[in-house]
Amino acid sequence: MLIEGTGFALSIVVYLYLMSLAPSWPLNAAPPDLLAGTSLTALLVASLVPNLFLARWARNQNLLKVRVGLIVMSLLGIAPLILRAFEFPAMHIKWDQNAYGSIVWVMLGLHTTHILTDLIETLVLTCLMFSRHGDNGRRFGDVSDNAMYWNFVVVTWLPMYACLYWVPRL
Amino acid sequence: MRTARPLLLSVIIAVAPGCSGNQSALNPHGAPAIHVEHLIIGTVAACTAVWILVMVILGLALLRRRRAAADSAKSEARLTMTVVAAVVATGVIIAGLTIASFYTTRSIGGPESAALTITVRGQQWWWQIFYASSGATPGFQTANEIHIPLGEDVNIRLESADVIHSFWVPSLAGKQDLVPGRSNSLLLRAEKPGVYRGQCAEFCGLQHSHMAIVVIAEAPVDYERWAAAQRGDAMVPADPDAAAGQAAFLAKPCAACHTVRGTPANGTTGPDLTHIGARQTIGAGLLETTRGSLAAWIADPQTLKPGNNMPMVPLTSVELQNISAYMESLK
Amino acid sequence: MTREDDSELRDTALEATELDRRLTATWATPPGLWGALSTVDHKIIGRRYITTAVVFLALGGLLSLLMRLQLAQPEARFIGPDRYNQIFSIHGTNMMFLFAVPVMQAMAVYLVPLMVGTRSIAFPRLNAFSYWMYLAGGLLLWIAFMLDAGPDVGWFAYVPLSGPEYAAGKRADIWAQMITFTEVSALAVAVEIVVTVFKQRAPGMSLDRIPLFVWSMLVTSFLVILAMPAIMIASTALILDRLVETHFFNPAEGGDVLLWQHLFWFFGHPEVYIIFLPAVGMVSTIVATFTRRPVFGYLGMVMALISTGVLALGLWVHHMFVAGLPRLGESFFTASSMAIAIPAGLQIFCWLATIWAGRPIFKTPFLFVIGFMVIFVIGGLTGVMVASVPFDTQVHDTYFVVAHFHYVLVGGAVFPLLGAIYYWFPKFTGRMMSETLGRWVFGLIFAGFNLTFFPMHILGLRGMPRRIYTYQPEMPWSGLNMLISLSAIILAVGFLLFFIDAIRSGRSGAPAPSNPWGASTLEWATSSPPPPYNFARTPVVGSLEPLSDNPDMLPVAAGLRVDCRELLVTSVVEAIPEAREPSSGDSIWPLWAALATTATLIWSIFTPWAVVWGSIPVAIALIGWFWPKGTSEDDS
Amino acid sequence: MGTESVTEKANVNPASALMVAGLLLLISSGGVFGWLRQARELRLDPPGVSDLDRFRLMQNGISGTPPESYFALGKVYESDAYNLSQGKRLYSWFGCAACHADGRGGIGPSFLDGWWLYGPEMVSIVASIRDGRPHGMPAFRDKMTIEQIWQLAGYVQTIGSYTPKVAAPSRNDDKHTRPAENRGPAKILFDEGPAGVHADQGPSP
Repeated sequence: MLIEGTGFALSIVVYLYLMSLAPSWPLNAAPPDLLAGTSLTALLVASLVPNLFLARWARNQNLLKVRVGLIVMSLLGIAPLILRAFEFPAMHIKWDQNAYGSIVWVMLGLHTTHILTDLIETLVLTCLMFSRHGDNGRRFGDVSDNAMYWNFVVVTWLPMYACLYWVPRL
Repeated sequence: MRTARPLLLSVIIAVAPGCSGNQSALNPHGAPAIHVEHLIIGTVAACTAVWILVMVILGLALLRRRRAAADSAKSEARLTMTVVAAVVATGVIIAGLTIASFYTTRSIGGPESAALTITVRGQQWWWQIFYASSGATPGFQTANEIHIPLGEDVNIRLESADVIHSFWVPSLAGKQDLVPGRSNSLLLRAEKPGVYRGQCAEFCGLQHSHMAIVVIAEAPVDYERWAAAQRGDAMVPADPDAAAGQAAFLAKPCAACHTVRGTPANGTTGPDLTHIGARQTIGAGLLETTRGSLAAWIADPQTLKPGNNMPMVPLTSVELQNISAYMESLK
Repeated sequence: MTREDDSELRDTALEATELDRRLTATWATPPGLWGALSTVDHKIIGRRYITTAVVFLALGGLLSLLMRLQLAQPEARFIGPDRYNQIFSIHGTNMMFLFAVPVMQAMAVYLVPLMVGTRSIAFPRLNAFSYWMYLAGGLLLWIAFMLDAGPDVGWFAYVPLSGPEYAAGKRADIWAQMITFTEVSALAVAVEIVVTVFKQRAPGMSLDRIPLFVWSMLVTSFLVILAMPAIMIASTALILDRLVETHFFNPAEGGDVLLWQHLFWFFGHPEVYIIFLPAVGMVSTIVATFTRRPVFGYLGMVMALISTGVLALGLWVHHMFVAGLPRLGESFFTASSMAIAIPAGLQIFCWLATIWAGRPIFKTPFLFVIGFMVIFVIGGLTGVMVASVPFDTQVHDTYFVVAHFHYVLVGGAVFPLLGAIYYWFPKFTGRMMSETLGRWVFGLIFAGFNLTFFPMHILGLRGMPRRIYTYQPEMPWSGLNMLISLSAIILAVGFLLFFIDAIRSGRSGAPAPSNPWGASTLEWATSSPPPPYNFARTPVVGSLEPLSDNPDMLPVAAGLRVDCRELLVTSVVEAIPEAREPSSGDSIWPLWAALATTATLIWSIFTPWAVVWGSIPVAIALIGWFWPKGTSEDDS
Repeated sequence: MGTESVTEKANVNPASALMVAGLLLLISSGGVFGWLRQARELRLDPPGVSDLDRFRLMQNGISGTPPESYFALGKVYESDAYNLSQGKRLYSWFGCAACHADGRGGIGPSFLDGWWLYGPEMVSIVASIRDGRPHGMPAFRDKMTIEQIWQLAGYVQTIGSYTPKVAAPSRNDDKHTRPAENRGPAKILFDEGPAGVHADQGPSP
């Protein structure tokens, strides 16, 4: 997570660096529409609540509640991807139009990859918890690690959201 | 043509000496380079002294005679003191060198004060040079050779047409990169008349090795005479060979890439050839300008400078002779 | 996890020979090809890593001989510009990414678990994966070179020369993708080292009892973790620019050419310390052993390591002094680049003090340390020179800089590494290297190195730029170049002799006792080579030098299971035992995952869709990797 | 001792493991790169160059047979990234864009509307450039060498290619007006009948 955190931080630095060189920002594009991104942000922040519960249940090794929690979190992993699909067009620019488009798409892509990775991990864990491997201390440990990772995915989004949606409006 | 290669090589070697000039940071003739040379000598001297000191201590530590009971608390404490002192001394030396470095930067100064500005545009693998027009006097373009008036600050504006290059004439000043999309500048000032050679210092592709530039520092009168000649159109060839050469030059692909002012040749891909006969070198410092080297270059540029953008144009030997005569006549 | 269960077999209950037999059954790698492909033993993987890196060293050395052949005479025609550009690009890339960083990490993969007294490295399967990725990246580069598709844009691949317009074909993509391979493997190893050092140290090995080599690898690993993402972003942006037309480096569309240099050097400068800091650890270890006393100023050394690591992240701009950046920034970076001389100086002084106070024994490893001192101090001092902006404007991108970084990297890292190989060879193989040949090797390499690289300082000051495939006869450089080329032969003979010695000793050297040098760190507490389980019983540490305290009997902790792979987890600061933790068994899945990732990465040079389709086999391999197999390692 | 024999075996195994993995990679990457063509021939022999001039064209000026030397070279002007990139530079140096713009045409016909007036074969493109064509295409015989004409023709063919080529020049570092040639075939990139379509070109095939 330190590695990825550095990666996210650097992508923001690149964004700000390109911005500092540009005569106007965003370059030849309208500022992004807020709707999709803001609802995604709200959804991600809201998803922290069930996620924290899931982590607590995993710590208590409560199999039933963990199963429910994982299903909820799987759904909460799919929902942002749907919203994300609307975010790319809301940027009003494509990656091959100019450097602004390039960095915006890369930042969104980078974060989407993380949502996707965590979603796959959650889905695999959900399957595992319904299998005979489920009721096991080590699995519960994996579940709380996964919950931790989701927190990371949400927290890193917040500065990116500010950068992508609000910096162009300054 | 295969057999021509060794022949051409011997031509190169025959014409080679001559334009060597001096390309050394330790042989400075320009104010910025002189300041840096002082810094170099001072820093190297200080560092050499440090190195010798460390080596003497290392030698003593390795070979000294040891007493029976060495590890006492007292000697340990003495060692600590010594190490601390050495670290402090390092800090002091470092601070001194840093200050010397800042001082040198200050004394070199920037190119803001310069009266004359010359734009140098890096190309793969030659230098395109623009002298700007000032008032009524028109500007002109040349290649691979800069003339500057002696004892005056000259601002060199550095731009690139393709990749990053670096402008470096060590006897006159340190280097500065030519960065696409940006414009850098460098102060040149020669204190002594002479021919100073420089070379591209940032790796720029296949022919990075053959991308030299010549800076000629001359008395202001000579400089003005040169600039006036450069502003003019190319001479009309008097000699019949050269006249035939001009006709061939215009009929062949040459004219599609090169400009010779005053003729229909107005290509912009290659260097401006209006006064090529007056330049000291051809091929970006590759060969001295003689009729023989011009012929060798035109006949087979890809053997002399593999990968450069000048194609091998099929010519008869008479055409080749005539065109080289024409080139030589473009003083 | 510390539940007591009588049915589990613990090492407390067993006699030494019986314990040995059972632990071997649990930890050993099964024989045969399948065993070799699926092993996760950090010693086998570490040895593979070292061998592979040394093979790349030899190959890179051959390239440098080719360059010296071409440069021996002016306007020589042995190698044309196209081939020469590939050769120097691959020489640099190979030495930095395929030799220097991996070999240092490889030494850590082998030695750190032994030095902290644990049974295995953390995340052993990730370790296997990282090796396969590294191997694939190296083969990618070298096969491309053999097929005339080697990168030809220099090891730092400045845009736009490496960008879409000027680097035709796939050569630059191969470079950028090779970076991805080595990054993945370096990051993986860094994470393993950090976790191993933080959580798996032997009981009692509190922070102030960690051997300096382990400290240096810890700091190095943090540097890897903080610096490598920058090159990852940079190389990804380059690939995207080339493949799908993003505009990160296209000034006409709002991109910037210098952005590449900032990102590259934000990684590239720490890279130097990633290579040098492990060498600091090696030198400290060797100095301590061969002067018969602990390194002077342990705390100072640790602080120097950490502050070097921190400073390393703050001086990347000194590689860009002639790119035309604002003055003020340059002054800051001059000062910070100069300041790094202080921790480096402190380290040198501490070693000198150790030698002064100790009783030096002149064995081959120690000779290499002396060579290191002589050479590295020169490299450090020329480093101080190039930190000054005006000085740098004259020597940047010349042979002076070539000389400088060879003094730093060869003097500062390869000399300690050779010393370290002589030092730990008995531990790796159970056999001693030849002391007589060792002296010859040292003498030839030392003389050859200085004769080869010292004249380059002068060449640089006399105006010879780097990366030129030839120079004109009228330039006054041919004499020194001929001398350098001839001296390179001496250097090459030295290395050849070293390889001969290593291969010969590996086969038929004198058998080594478990602690041939009388060293004091834990890796010497077990047999040479160590058994698959490293230590029959986990050692307990009471000081910085556990073996000097109790040369005959090392206190041990007991209580680990012997019927499945288990190791002891301890606390970060004090190393107080916390839990027993299972350690993964052998698995073929890391290899599958590496193959799937390799295919995806190579394929994605050609089409962006490779990332989409390739991620499917990668995901399958990863799920297979982590899916529980119902063994006790998974389920405790 | 048990441990010793195990480590002895492990000594042998990594080597064979390395060899197997190496072999696998060697074969696969060998295949990939063999297909790539990255070699750079910086100087052709003059007889080979002049042979490039000797292709045969059909009576109607459309299609024909390339010279022997072209096959001997391995059709480099169509499939070699270096030559294609050189062709792209020639396209701008020799002012092709003045009439054909970025490939979409203008005064001259478009290369991107899926319609080749004289067919998509290399020889006919070379012939068009070398000898000129009616309705304003000038002859470049005296402005370029034959090798340059082949390089340029390769690039022009790439712009209008229906299928993406493995080797293609990529975009330029300047203001861009169209996606790069390596992004896919023209057919996908552009609508039928963009700016440069002329009535006399007839419908798209």
